[in-house]
Amino acid sequence: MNETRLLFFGPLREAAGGGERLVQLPDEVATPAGVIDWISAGDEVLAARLAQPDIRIAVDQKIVDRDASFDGAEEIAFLPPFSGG
Amino acid sequence: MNETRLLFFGPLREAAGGGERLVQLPDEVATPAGVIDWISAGDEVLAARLAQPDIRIAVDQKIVDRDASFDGAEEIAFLPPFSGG
Amino acid sequence: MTIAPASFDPDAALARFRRANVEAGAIASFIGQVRPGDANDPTESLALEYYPGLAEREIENFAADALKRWPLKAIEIIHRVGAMAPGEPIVFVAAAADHRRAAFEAVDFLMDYLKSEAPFWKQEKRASGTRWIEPRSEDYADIARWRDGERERKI
Amino acid sequence: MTIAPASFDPDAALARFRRANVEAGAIASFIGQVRPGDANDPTESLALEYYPGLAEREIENFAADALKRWPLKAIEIIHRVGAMAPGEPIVFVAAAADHRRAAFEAVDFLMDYLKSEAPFWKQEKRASGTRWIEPRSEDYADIARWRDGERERKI
Repeated sequence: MNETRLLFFGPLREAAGGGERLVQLPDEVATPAGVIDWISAGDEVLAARLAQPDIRIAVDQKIVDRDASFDGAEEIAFLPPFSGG
Repeated sequence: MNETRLLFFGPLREAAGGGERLVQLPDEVATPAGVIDWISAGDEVLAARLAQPDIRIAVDQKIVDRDASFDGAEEIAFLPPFSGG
Repeated sequence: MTIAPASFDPDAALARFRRANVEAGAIASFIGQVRPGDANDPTESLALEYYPGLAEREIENFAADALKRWPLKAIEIIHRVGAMAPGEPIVFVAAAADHRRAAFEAVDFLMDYLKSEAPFWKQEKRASGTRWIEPRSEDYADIARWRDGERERKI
Repeated sequence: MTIAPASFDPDAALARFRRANVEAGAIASFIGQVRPGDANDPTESLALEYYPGLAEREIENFAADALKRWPLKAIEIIHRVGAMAPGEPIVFVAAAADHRRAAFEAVDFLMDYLKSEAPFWKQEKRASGTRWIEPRSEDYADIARWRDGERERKI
């Protein structure tokens, strides 16, 4: 089974207790929404933070909808509102 | 009687046959419109050119209306449409 | 397009861009710098983090979009990441075109996208503490201008 | 504000302006350069004449107007006069502010005014002959923006 790298940027890194996690996602976890439920089980603070609609999610470096299913993912990134420039 | 310097800029310089004229204006010539009539008497090309509404006129370095009367002027400038920048 | 991990010189960047674009009648540019903060709570440093890979690709996407929207000769974008002191340049954007309106609007557009559509995050360190910078409501209003067609004036 | 009778270096001007405004978060600038003309009728030179005294005063007036309209830290304007070759800089305008919208709009405004409200006249010399440049209809449309309140968005 393949490992997936979860990335948490900016203020989300603090909420997640670190910028990176290597996980083995169960087969039935195949959408960003599913990943959020799975990783924030038992962590209400992280659950609340990731539920905010202004958090964007990138699967393998492509920003996708929360309900977009994927078939294996090497990297899933959780992106709080951007503040570049 | 004081002399008045008339200045013609840009394409008007060619229409006026030179950029500068020193003249003694008659007392009754006391508005830009009057100056235009006076200097373009007998010169239909210059008259037509100066009659165009996009020509601005500055009396002593202040842009004024054609009917604004002045009481003596050291310098009257005829300014075709600007093209700076 | 460059992500700069260390301090860069925006004046030299403009000089290079201008030498490469002497045939352009109009060169518009923008430099963003780290603000000093409040007099009674000055900014000590700004940390800029980004998502490598995605950031470059998003910037290239909206640079390509700008090249389609306006008749431009060239675009340059340099975005700093890492720790910066007040006064240090954060971002440099330049656009070259035949006429000024295209150059102005392209730089304006690119800055709006860099502010709220590229994966960068700013964290400010002040004497009073550390905080993540959130986009301002103006940033969302700015970027909305390019969607509703308001700026689609003929150039 | 400077009227430059000989070639000037806009990159150095920006560097100076930036050093004088390290506390500004946003620096927008514009450089206008002599265009090359048509490939089959290239521009040989551009002669820029102006009305000394009135030009400086008009520019100072609309620079003061810009300082009233936007929360700016500084403005710089350099306008070349005399004979220029293609590629040479004609005009440099920069504005420094806390936030980018004020800086962008001020530079845009100042360029519109320099184009059609300051007593400068451009004469282009090409192989095919010499002609005075007239303002384009876009230039009148551009300057009208600042009168009708369209741009009076809160910044």
